[in-house]
Amino acid sequence: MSKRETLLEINNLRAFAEKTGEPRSQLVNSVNFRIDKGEIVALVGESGCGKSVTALSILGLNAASIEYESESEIRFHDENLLQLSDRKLRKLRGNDISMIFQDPMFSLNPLKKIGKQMTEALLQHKAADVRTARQDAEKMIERVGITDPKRQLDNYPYQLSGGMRQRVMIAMALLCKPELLIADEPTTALDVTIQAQILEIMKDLQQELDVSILLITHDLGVVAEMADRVVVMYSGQVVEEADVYALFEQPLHPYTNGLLTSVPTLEGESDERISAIRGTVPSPQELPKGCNFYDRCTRRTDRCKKEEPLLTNHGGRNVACWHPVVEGVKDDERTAIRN
Amino acid sequence: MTGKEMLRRFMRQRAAFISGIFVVLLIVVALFAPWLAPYPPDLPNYDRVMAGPSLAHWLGTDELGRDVLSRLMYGAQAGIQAALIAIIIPLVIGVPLGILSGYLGGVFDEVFMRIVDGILAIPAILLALGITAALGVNLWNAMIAIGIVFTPQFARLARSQTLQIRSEAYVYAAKVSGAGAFWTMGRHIIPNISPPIIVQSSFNMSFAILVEASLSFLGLGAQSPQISWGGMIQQAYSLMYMNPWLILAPGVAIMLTMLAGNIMGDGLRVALDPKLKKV
Amino acid sequence: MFLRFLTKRLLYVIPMLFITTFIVFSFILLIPGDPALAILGENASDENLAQLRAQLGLDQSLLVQYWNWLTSALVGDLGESFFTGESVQEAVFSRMGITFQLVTTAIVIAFVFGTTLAIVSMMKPGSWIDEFARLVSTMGTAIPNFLLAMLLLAVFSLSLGWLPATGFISLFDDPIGFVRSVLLPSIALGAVGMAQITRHMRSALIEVFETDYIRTAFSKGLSVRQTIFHHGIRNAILPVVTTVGILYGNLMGATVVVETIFSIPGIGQLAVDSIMQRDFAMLQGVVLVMVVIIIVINFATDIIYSLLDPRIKYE
Amino acid sequence: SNDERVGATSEVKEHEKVIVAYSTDLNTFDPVFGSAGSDHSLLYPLYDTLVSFDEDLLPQPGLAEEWEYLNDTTLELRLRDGVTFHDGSVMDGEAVAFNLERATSEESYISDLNAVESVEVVNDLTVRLHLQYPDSSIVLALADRAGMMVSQEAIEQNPDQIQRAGVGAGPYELVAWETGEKLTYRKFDDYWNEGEPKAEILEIQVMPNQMTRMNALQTGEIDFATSLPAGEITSLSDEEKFTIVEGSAVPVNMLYLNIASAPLDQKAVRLALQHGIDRAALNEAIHYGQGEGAYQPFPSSYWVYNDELNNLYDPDYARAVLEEADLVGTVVTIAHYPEAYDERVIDILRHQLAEIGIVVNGQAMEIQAGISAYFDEKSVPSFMSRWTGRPDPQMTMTMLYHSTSYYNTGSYSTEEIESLLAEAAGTIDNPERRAEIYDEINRIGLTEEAIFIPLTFQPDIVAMSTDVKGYEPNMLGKPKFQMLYKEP
Amino acid sequence: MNEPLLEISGLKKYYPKKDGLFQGKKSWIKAVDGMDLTIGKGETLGLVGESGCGKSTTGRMIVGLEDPTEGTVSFKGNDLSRVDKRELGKQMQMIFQDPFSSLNPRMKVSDVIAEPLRLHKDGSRAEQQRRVDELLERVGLRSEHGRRYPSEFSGGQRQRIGIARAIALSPSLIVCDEPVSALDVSIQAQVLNLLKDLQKELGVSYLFIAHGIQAVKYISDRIAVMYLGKVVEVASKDELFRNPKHPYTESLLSAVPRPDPKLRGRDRIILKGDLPSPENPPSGCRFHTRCPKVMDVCKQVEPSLQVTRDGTYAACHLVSEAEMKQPQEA
Ligand SMILES: Nc1ncnc2c1ncn2[C@@H]1O[C@H](COP(=O)(O)OP(=O)(O)OP(=O)(O)O)[C@@H](O)[C@H]1O
Ligand SMILES: Nc1ncnc2c1ncn2[C@@H]1O[C@H](COP(=O)(O)OP(=O)(O)OP(=O)(O)O)[C@@H](O)[C@H]1O
Ligand SMILES: [Mg+2]
Ligand SMILES: [Mg+2]
Repeated sequence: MSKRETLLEINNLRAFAEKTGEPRSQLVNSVNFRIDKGEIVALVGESGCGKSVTALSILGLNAASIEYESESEIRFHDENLLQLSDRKLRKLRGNDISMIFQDPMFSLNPLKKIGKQMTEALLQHKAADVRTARQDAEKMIERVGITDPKRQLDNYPYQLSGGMRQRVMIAMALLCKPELLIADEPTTALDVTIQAQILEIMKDLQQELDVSILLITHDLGVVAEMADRVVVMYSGQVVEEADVYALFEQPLHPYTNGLLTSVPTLEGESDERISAIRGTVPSPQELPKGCNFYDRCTRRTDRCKKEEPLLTNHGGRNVACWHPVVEGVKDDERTAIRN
Repeated sequence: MTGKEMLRRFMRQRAAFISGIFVVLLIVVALFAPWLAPYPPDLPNYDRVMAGPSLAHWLGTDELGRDVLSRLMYGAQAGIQAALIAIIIPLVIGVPLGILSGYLGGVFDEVFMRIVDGILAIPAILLALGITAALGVNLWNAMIAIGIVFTPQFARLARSQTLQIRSEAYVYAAKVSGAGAFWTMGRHIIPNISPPIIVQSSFNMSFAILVEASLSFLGLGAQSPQISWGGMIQQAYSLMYMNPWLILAPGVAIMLTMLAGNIMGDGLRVALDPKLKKV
Repeated sequence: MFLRFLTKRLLYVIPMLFITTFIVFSFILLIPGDPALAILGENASDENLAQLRAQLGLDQSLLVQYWNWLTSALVGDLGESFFTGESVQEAVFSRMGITFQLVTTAIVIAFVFGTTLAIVSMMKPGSWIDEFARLVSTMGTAIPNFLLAMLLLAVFSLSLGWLPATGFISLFDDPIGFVRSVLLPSIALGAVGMAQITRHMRSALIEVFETDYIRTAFSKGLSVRQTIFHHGIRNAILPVVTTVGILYGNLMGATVVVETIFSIPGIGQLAVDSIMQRDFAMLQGVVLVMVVIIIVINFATDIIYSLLDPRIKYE
Repeated sequence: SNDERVGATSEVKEHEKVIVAYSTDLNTFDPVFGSAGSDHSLLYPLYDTLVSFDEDLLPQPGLAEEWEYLNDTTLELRLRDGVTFHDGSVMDGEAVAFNLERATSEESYISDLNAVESVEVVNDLTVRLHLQYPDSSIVLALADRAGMMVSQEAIEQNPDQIQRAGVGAGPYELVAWETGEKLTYRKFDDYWNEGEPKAEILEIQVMPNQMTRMNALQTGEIDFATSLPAGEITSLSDEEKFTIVEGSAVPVNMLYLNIASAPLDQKAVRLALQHGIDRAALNEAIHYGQGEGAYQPFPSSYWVYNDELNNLYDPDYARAVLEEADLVGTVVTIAHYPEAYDERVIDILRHQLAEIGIVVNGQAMEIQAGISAYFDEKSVPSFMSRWTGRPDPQMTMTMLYHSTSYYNTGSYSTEEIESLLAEAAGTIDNPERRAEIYDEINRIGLTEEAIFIPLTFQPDIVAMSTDVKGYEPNMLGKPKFQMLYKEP
Repeated sequence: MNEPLLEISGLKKYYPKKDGLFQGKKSWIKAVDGMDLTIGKGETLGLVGESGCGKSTTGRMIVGLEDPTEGTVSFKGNDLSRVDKRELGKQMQMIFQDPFSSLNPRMKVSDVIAEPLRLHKDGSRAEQQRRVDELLERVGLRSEHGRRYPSEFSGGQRQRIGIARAIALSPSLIVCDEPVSALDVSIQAQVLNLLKDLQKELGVSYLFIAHGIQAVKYISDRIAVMYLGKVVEVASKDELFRNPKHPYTESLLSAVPRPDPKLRGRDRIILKGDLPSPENPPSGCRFHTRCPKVMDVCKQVEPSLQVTRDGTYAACHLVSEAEMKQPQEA
């Protein structure tokens, strides 16, 4: 695989929320990964593991109550987005990096016509006049497969179905031709048949516009269909990062492994029991000292309880585990990627 | 969510907690007014008319030389009792009717809600005024009137809450197991609509004190020898030129109580709302 | 479409008017005190009383009285005052005109200041203005309007002499006089409203700011100000529209006290007087007109709401 | 329309317009309907009366320049010449007869002329009243409603119209009546008394609340305010902007007693009330000494006042009477108005009477409810209210003491009192004798029978800005605003 | 399939569209529009279909929460419209989708689970308590959990509590309305295993509603596919996945993303357009607006559910042409 230019690099992202009278909760704890140009990176993990917090921190859109540790870094074109002034960040948003959200039901302002909402970013960044902006918008929503775009632009969101709205969201996000699109569970709220449509459109557009995508999901099927590379998160941490083929071929982290085996497949014999991961995710307020996955892991040892495994290079892939599913690399050969 | 948990969540909100303490203190003062008050509240002393604050009379004396602090304490008694009456009536009449209306639906609901809307269209104070005129002028009647005025509000709240709870999955679960109307209302609806109603009660209790004061100001509330803050303001207003300060004590008392009631209501809302806490 | 929506709403109003007026009618009969006796005073002989009662229609049953009232009310005749003989509709309309101007001014003040305060506090969270907005929204609901009225009166009229202490001048007669005469009472009336509106607008804005579409707006690179003005206000103002509708009713009631203090000959005073005097014909008219106004206001808020929110279709 | 006329008045110069704040509105401008004692001040500017009165409530010429009893039952009135009504019709004997007959008719609410049997028009300027029986109060009754002359033409044209817009022969014409708000009068150009009235426009604003009247005066929105609170007024008295006039008048605050109902059917309870209340202390506490304690229905400056009946307060006696009748602890329910002033009085009474063994149970009722409950339903035994007074003491005495009087709710009197009342009625030309008779009635009625309990005379306080002139207080307590004017 | 436990025939549910006073004609949301199904004893029938196609409505009608507009549900041969609703709880129970709203937040967990027992006065207080402890353990919780409130549990645990409540009276049928959709993958597997174990142990039948096809496949014996208020295909799961008869089933299966990147290049059928509104469904075959194999006849004639040679049922003109065999199952 040819080495591509890195577009975005997240180094040691640590975010926490503190409310008076409540224990500090560590929402994201050591997240490291990068996104290359023209690449689709999937960020997977269970609900609450910090996917959205991570994604929102890229654009500085997290709630004001969420703070970052000082060593956290999100590099984009040689700038640390976490340190960027609000004005500069605003120039970036919607222009270089845009984002679509999980629920198309609520991502559009219900009181504004589609057209108005779509052209907003264009008018903000591209100094376009209203007419050309509208023409651009028409072209774009036609591209995402909406017929009769002229009329649709004059509709209100409630007049559109969920699938249509998500198309509109995608069109809107790509209107300024950004370098990076962050899609936070773009299809979770949709039916499978609609999901297939949307994913197809995303893939087509990604190729056409050569945009990088950070695709957040918890559906491994979607990951397998879409991603070039996969980042697996568990309880605020990246536990594994690998090329999509390699990951599905042989997951290294017991958690990734568990995830893959706990989904019943459509092929194969159907009567076999699925092997579930036991237990539940620890709450962000009371993370264990060692490995966060300790309680649920089948491969755990005492060491896991005491020492936190860091993300380390493991035969060309990164994994944060003392006892990866495939052993063979001695401890001292591991090189810490970051701490 | 347990009661203890709610209490803890309530106490964690500082303003609400302080308000809560204020209300508790007020209740204590009201309950023990006969022991706490330095003077009988209606004992005139023509030698010390409208005196300013002094060691003997912390808040001074009124136009008949009565001790303002003592009157304030007894006024708290009336205020608390009265606010309770104004809440109990809608709780006893409005809430059950609202629950029934919401639960049964259909024609009963239609008719009942039309009547409720009809009453709600009449401005509250005006309605209270009319009812007080009908019942006769005194504090209790004013409070009964306020209670009646609050009744449709509570009925409406109870109804809308019932409608909401009625379609929660756990109610369906109970129905699947064969629960009837009584069971459902008793075990599921009433416990779950209580928090908003408690919150509303907290707001309305302070509102009751305000309405009582308004009625008293118009001469339709407390009458001597009943002592209420509203009545004290009415008296003080008629002496505004001679001694404007007489309005201050009852005025501040009303304001603080309403403030406490409102803040407490907000605090209760946060403390009792299960939605604000997941897992 | 719109017409049908209107007629539907109007048809909904009719039973409500029946119910309300009937409730008022029944209440009135519960009020002790005989207007005939009050009018005749020491001249009350049995014959005189009987004659006057017949003349006032008080000798008939509740339903008959209600029916008579209703049939004349339907053709626009609300009868005559028991005491002064003046036409009820004339009296009520002229008083209502005054109160309406007063209450509307109060609402406008409350709305303009309340929403502005909320918006500014949202733009600068944690700033002094934010703290001030919070203070206003809690304190404002706790200060009784009559107390505020007395305070304003004492300071701005009696001590400083800046504004008149009594009376009302219509906007249409003398706009400057109107402002001077209406300022203190409408502030006294509107303070609670302002607090409520600030509070509701603030929490609505906060709520709106947690929605995905606001995040979407931010993700497009809009500034806080742009987001508030292009996306926040319109969404947040929806619940406030309802609040304003309710406020109209509340303030209409509150005039009962404030008008007394400022000696404004509005509907509130008329209401109190007619209750005290047992002028049932007048009282019935007063309540009817108040209720109609309140219903019309609610109706108007519905329409404003539906204009602001395209989701509400007139179906 | 009204509006246009109101508009026209605004062109009048500032100093030609007098604005008065008054406590109540009236119900009708037709003098024969309506019963409130507070109406007179609003009627006087419009209607001149046949007889007038001076500040001591002694009769003075009015529209009748002089009068004379031809015998005990015939009163002849000689009318002023050249008087016209506002509508231009002539005020003559016919008009007087028409008005007096109207006042004595069935429908009229006026009972002061019950003694009148017929009215005879002798000529244009002479009218005779033929009485069924002698009545010493007739002359001053003609200074009251009964003497207010209304244009016959106006009544005949539209009798209902008079109710809302009176047409009289007084110094002012009515311009507009905005019910409950204000009344606007304009100077009547053809008024018989040249040079009167002096102000072009008289505006009377209705302000029921005494604090509002004070406020409006303070800020200069009005020129003249009536019935101001004692005590409060002292805070205005320092200022040079205001003239304050304090007078005494006949209206008396009192406890009406329904002697037919328990426990007031017990004479001991009534006597205890009568002797157990310290009027001086009461007056001191509520009027700050500015009024007068009342042990009889007449203030000390009135011509029928009895010097000897000046202090009945004797708590020992009161207690003794109660103890003797074994009635210590009796509860007396007193209805009163729900106003700060009344409540204060009740509070003081409660304390004073507790000393002698009577428990006061105050029961607040709004005006109409109180009147109904006490006078009609008779559901409360006692009522604290005000006797608004009448021009002639005979009227007051009859109404308070006679068993057939509406105000004597228990219909209780003694033969002696009633025969004394009849004698006073017949004492037409001997005021001293009348005063003696009243002394006797009051002595029996108050100290022995305690038919009612007089409490205090409220000070009659008015205040005006210093440029207002012409005010003359009168003992009736019903000011004539037509005499007010401003110095340019 | 062994003897039928539940039989549904011609079931319809129309909801009136909330509307004004004088609307000329009332319009209806045809949530369920003519359903026929059977569930055998100890069997799991999966019910799949897109959101809004009427799955939950069907489930609610079965357990008696909703009265059918038309058609019958018969349970063990008895028409349910004639059976006392109260008694039904002993026979049928339901598990709900949302683990948060399906437990009363103000009731202790033990009270939640004991509720069906108390409603049917099943045993003494002490016996009920013992049964609750037993049930808690059975679903993988500890008996002291009973003293806590639902808010103290995670989604998966709550769903277990819901299951314990559902099996408290040992019913013979449980309608599971998307019991795992709201759960994380790792937890889904736990719950599915639990349901499967319980079935083995108790012999209970499930109607398993879901739109996640993987889970349905795992748990079901047979699967019914719904489209816009109607069943379009019923087949044993192996048959369904091996050889889907109805074009809708086919496209549905093909749309499911597979967790294997090596399958990326496979042929997929991507449907066009959205699900039509149940208010006025398309004429003829309801699927014809989106069907990749649409023929002229589909637009006019509504195909009926027919049994095919291999014992599965499908409602499609293509199938009728191929099979020409009449349905036997009602
Ligand atoms: N503003 C906030 N304040 C405090 N905690 C927060 C806040 N936002 C998120 N969290 C917490 O941070 C954790 C991570 O949340 P995040 O939204 O990133 O999860 P996620 O992986 O996106 O989950 P999902 O799949 O449900 O979207 C959760 O425990 C969540 O409760
Ligand atoms: N009580 C109701 N009143 C009106 N319409 C209803 C009602 N319940 C359901 N519907 C409508 O009936 C149709 C079918 O609803 P149902 O809940 O059965 O669908 P579903 O297949 O369970 O969908 P999902 O997968 O989203 O749960 C939908 O269009 C829905 O809007
Ligand atoms: Mg997320
Ligand atoms: Mg469903």
